[in-house]
Amino acid sequence: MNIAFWIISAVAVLGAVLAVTLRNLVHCVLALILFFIGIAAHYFLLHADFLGTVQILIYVGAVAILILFAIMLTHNVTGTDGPRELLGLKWWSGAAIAAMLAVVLTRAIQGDKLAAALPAGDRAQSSVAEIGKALVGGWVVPLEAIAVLLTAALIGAVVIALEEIRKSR
Amino acid sequence: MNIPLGHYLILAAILFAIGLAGALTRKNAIIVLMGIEVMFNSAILNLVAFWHYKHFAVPTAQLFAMFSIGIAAAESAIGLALVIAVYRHYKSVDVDEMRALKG
Amino acid sequence: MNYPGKGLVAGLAVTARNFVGSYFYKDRLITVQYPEERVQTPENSRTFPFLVYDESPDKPRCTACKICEVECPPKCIYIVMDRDEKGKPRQQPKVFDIDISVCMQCQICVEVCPFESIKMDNDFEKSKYGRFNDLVQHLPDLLKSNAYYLKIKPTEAAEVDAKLKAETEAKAAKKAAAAAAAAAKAAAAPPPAAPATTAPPTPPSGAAT
Amino acid sequence: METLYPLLHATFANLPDWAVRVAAFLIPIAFIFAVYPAIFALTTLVERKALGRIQNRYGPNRVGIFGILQPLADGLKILVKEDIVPRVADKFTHFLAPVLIVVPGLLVYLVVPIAPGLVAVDLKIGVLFALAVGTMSVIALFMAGWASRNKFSLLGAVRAVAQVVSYEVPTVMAGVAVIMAAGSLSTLTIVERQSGGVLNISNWYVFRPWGLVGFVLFVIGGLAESARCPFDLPEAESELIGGYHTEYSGFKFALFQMGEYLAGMAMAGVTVTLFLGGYLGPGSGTGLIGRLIAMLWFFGKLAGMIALNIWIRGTWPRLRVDQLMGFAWKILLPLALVNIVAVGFWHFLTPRPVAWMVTTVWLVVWVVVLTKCNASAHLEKREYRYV
Repeated sequence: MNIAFWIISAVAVLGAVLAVTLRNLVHCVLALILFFIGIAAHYFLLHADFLGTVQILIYVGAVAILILFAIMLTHNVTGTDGPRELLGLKWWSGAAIAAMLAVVLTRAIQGDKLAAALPAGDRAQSSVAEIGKALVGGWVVPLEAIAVLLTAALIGAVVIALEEIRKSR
Repeated sequence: MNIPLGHYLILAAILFAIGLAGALTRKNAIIVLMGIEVMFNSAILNLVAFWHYKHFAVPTAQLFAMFSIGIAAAESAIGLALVIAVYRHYKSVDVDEMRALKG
Repeated sequence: MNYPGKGLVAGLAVTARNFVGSYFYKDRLITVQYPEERVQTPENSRTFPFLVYDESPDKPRCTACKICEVECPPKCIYIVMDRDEKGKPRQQPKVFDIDISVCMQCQICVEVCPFESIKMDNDFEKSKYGRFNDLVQHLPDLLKSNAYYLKIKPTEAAEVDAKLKAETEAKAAKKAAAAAAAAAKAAAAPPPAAPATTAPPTPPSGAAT
Repeated sequence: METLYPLLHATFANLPDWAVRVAAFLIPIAFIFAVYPAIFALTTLVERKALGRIQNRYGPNRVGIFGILQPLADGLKILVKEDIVPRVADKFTHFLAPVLIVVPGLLVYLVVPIAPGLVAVDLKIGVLFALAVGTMSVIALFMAGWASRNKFSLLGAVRAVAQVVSYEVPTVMAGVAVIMAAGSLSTLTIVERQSGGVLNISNWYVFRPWGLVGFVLFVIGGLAESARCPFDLPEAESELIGGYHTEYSGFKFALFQMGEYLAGMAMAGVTVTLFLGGYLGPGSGTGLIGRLIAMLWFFGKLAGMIALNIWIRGTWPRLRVDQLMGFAWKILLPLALVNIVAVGFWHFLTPRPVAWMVTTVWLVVWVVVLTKCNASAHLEKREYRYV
């Protein structure tokens, strides 16, 4: 199972790196999908099966498609390569900030006592029934809040995207 | 599984840094959004890793992750709608060109 | 009674009837198992031209007059007249090529032929593996008997036959009349032999008169 | 893996443990890779013959007896065809799309049980897994359409994506009804919940009022998601040439066909599992004979669903794009939501006849309301002057 962790991690990191560095927008989205699938595989590895499928359903099935549609509505659809954005001052500063963050976080995690103290092992077992009971039990208010939020986001997105059309007519 | 929790945390940190780098360095608004998605996902990965190693007895962390995923979906929908609206206005999705507060 | 999806269900019933019916009633099936079963091609259907001969392939009706070669719009016909050793024309083609990759089946060659020699075939199985030379039809491929013509286009061939017969009879009658006149003339003058009643020498005699 | 292992372990006790483990891991994979593509090959032939009979033709009957070798001939022909990649195409994506399109279809079979205890992986979230993996084909479709650099391809891809995303919603909702009734996401458990009753048949979920509605919804959604006939707009030949696979030739084109058929068959398999009692039927059981009969039942039902697909393809005309979207969002989605409420009634109303009556009335009323609300404008019968 250790090998699985390393392979999946490599896939996820590769997907993330490609998603933010490739010049072609559509390629970026495809790399992002690779990253999403890698994260979903990690969830399966962590025995959070339900979250893994939710990840695929929502991120791969909905968010990625949404981004693709947004690209086709904004950019030229054939997806020609964008301008070369690397190696400017902005790039160096952004990369430096990110690298520093990575270094700081890694050092902090390595020095952390909790992470070192927790034993590695396969004790976690995801139970869909438990999640379901919790969702309609004690967590019903947050669930409904999320539902309202999603509805509001849906309506809001439609309103934002439609406004200019109405004006232009 | 013999992977310690630290590995997952470091992986999530690296992914977060990659997402941050994308959000900071790229000019295209859609790629900035994608960088934010990467950061979201690495954070949720952290949550699930902690659930697996420490709080596996209760499903709370999974619920939290699910709500985060739902919020991320709403966020990306709104963000992309904004990008489309901005594109209609400026005919560009370059974040450096969106400076005017006036429409 | 009207219910949602009524038309869809009715359509399903129709196709189900077709599906089952086609196994039990042969006459429902409209397709023909081609190489084994064939449908009679309509008499007026046409594909490419062929040459008609009467008795034997050595003597086609064609006289290599080259009218069709000149008239052919896409210029797909190539004719070389046959000559004997002395270089005298033999009134029949030595080479008669039709490039059916060029031929557009317009039937103009048939219209202009004065000897009812070139006719439209309805044989459509002419595909070949080669693209260029294989599609050029030579004299042996083109020559087909009058019996074949009668078979594929009975009415048209019968009309042509009747016309040719009438022509030869008219010619024979004319010849006979001419011979009779000559005989009457010769009766007064010295009597020569009168072998001019057979058909072959008609064109030269026609040309001579 | 987890389900085959104890079975093999009990049968071949003298083999070493690792061998049994490897066998338990490899046999389901080999089975899925061998059997379902073979069914696909057979389906292409049967479909062409059945469509021929529906149109009063013979169908292919030349290669081998009754044309049985036709799929082989088709495969050979398509293998030796030239593989053309457009000059401006995005080469890597263009290559990757037909490979990816086969994957989701094959993955779904992992959770479709074919006999008691015989399922490649008994996931606790089996149904959700099948539905989630099914959505991933969208990505491959989009990649194919986008990478071809062809307007028709891109239009087909956009249509495909919009259609699959729209029909995903009512399909999942229809599945939710079954999940609620069974109380489990595991496909094996769902099938087991349908056992019993008269001849092992009468407890199938399709013989419930909500099950019937859910079955119809699921079949329609499955047709739409695999872009089968009444919903084959993404590859509408008369409008879009070939849709997203316009620029594909040779074996890549064959992979697209295979991916579509595998996805359609996978949806049929999930439909059988959820609504038609999976492998259940008279004679199915846990012994060797019982398992064989159960497999016969499963593949028989699968064949029935495929036959239904072919019958529908031979009959119904293609929808218009606006009709397609309207149908998904205005009729199927409300009906699926209403259906979930009907399952709630079914669960809580105690005497069975009462539950039957209430759910039936509830569903019939809603079907009537939805059809009345969405009825198209009534057109007068047209009189023709020259008939």
